[in-house]
Amino acid sequence: MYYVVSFAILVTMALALIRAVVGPSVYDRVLAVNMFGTKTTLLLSVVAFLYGRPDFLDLALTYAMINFIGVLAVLEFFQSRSIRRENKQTD
Amino acid sequence: MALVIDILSWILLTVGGAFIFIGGLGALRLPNFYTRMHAASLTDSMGSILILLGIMLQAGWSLAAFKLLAILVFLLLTGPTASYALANSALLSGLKPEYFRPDNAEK
Amino acid sequence: MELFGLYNYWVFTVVLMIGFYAVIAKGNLIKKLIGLSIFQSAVFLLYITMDKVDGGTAPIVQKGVTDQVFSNPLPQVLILTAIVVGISTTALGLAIVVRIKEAYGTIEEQEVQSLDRDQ
Amino acid sequence: MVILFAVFLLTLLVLTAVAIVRTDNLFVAVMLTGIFSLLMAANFFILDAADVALTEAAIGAGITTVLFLGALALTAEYEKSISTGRWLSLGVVAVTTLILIYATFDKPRLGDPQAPVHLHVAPWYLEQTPQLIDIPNVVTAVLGSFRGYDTLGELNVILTACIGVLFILGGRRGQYSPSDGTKSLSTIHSLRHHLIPKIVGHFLIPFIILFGFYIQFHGEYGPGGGFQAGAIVAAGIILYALLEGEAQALRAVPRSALMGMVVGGAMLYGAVGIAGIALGGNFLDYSVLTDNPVAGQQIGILIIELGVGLTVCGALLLIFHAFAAREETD
Repeated sequence: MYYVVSFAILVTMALALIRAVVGPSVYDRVLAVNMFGTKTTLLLSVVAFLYGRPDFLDLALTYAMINFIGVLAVLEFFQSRSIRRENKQTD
Repeated sequence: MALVIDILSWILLTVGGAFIFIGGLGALRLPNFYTRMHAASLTDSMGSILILLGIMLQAGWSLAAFKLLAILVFLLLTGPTASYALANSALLSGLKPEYFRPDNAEK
Repeated sequence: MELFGLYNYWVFTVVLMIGFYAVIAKGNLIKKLIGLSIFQSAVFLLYITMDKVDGGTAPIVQKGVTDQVFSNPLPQVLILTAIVVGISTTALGLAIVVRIKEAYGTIEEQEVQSLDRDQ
Repeated sequence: MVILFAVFLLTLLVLTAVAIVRTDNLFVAVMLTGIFSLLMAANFFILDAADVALTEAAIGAGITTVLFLGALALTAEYEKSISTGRWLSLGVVAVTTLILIYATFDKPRLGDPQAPVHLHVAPWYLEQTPQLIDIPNVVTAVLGSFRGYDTLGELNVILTACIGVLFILGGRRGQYSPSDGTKSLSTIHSLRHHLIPKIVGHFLIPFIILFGFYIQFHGEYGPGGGFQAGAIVAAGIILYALLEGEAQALRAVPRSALMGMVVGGAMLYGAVGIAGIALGGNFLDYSVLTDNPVAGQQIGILIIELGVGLTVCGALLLIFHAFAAREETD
């Protein structure tokens, strides 16, 4: 039954990847990256049990953390950039 | 007892997998950003909860279950936060949600 | 899984060459650095592919389990440090790119060259 | 069966790499690089390299993305599509690919236990680690003790790269740097004025740093160690910098402290080596540190991992601040 779930997660990862590649807006891509990250976290948890090494769940936790920080960093960059652009236009 | 837990976790995992897949499909196929976001957050919340609960049942009362709980709490805290920040910055940048109107649908 | 026995190496080759293409064909310096980090990742993949043993598990001994086959720890050690060194060298490259942008106002290789020629 | 997952993920990896090279929006390229790293890390995990997967996730997906974004904010977002000799390079790449693929037919199959790489020195490491060092994680044992010289060298590379970045970006600004009053505007919409990310972030940061310490000191028993822990703690502080502003993060962990960490970590590592000589052993021979050689090895590994963690964390944060400080004055 782990295989069924892993398969669903893998397919969803592929779908998210397509969304990240085609866009169209940057926010769609950020959304896809975020989704991809959480799906990787789930996949790792499942595979850790498939391998019978539940001590590797640390990895999944790391993925979840890093993904969150990455998404916030992207958004922060994005907002400061759009503000800078607005600023240039008003100059 | 073991059989009951197996069946229960099997159900949780399968339903979780279905949620994940449907959400992924929605994130790809829905027409605009905000609707896609709705689909994606479905995979983040329902999918994660069900799958992690399913694995937790398999793990039993152990350190692994605690770690899974930590992952679950973490995902449940960060997922909506990231979604909020994302939607907020999308809205601020001028990406307006499209409302569903009957005259739109008739086209 | 005899069919996929070499698949990892093929992917390594293709990804390596994709990175290499970005390095030699793209004029943008940041794109070149991205290409370089793809190239790097491909090499990591090659090493980690070599450490896998059939029926093995990660080389972390579990309590009470004795008859385990472990994958090779040596490539893992090499790549573990290489990843961290990779990021610090990439950061150095990015710092140089930022300085080039400040000095020339562009990060396109050809524009930088033509600015150099004009001087 | 799990190998089939790996095949699927590797195929996605190739597609991602192609997409990265094809897009001319550098911002998109950087985000796809994040996906690329996650895929790579998942592959490492499936190929039984848990420590490497942890490192790639923490550094490749997290810190690399942040640094690239920092550099993008200072340079340009779009690539001008001037490809130099596109067809020539495509030809070169295609020919090289074919040659390399031809060469792979001599490689042993994936997972072949008789592959030359598994016959040389690795069995010795796997056999001797329980006797000589007695820690469960063989990777940490090889990293810290058997190949301690290597790791010392790598640590110094990181130290040198960090010094290089500080030299390049620490000085005064170049000629093409219009400095306008963006600072007053950028404080309006920035992330640090959103309540929800701020509160959730504040709640999470202590746990992230705590988890970093867990990875640091649990590295002998599970996947982890100084490299990963340094990156995770650095990521936690970068999150603080994102939520509270870079200046506030520098107030919490000042630059001088970071520099002390970077240099102190490397010195700590070297000092353990010299202590080995002073006590009558070789450089980086931890067995002489205590009466019991095995306990000495464990103490030695613990200390050098601490040194590695300090240096990596400090170096990554200094590099981050070097980029972010430029951004503030832009």
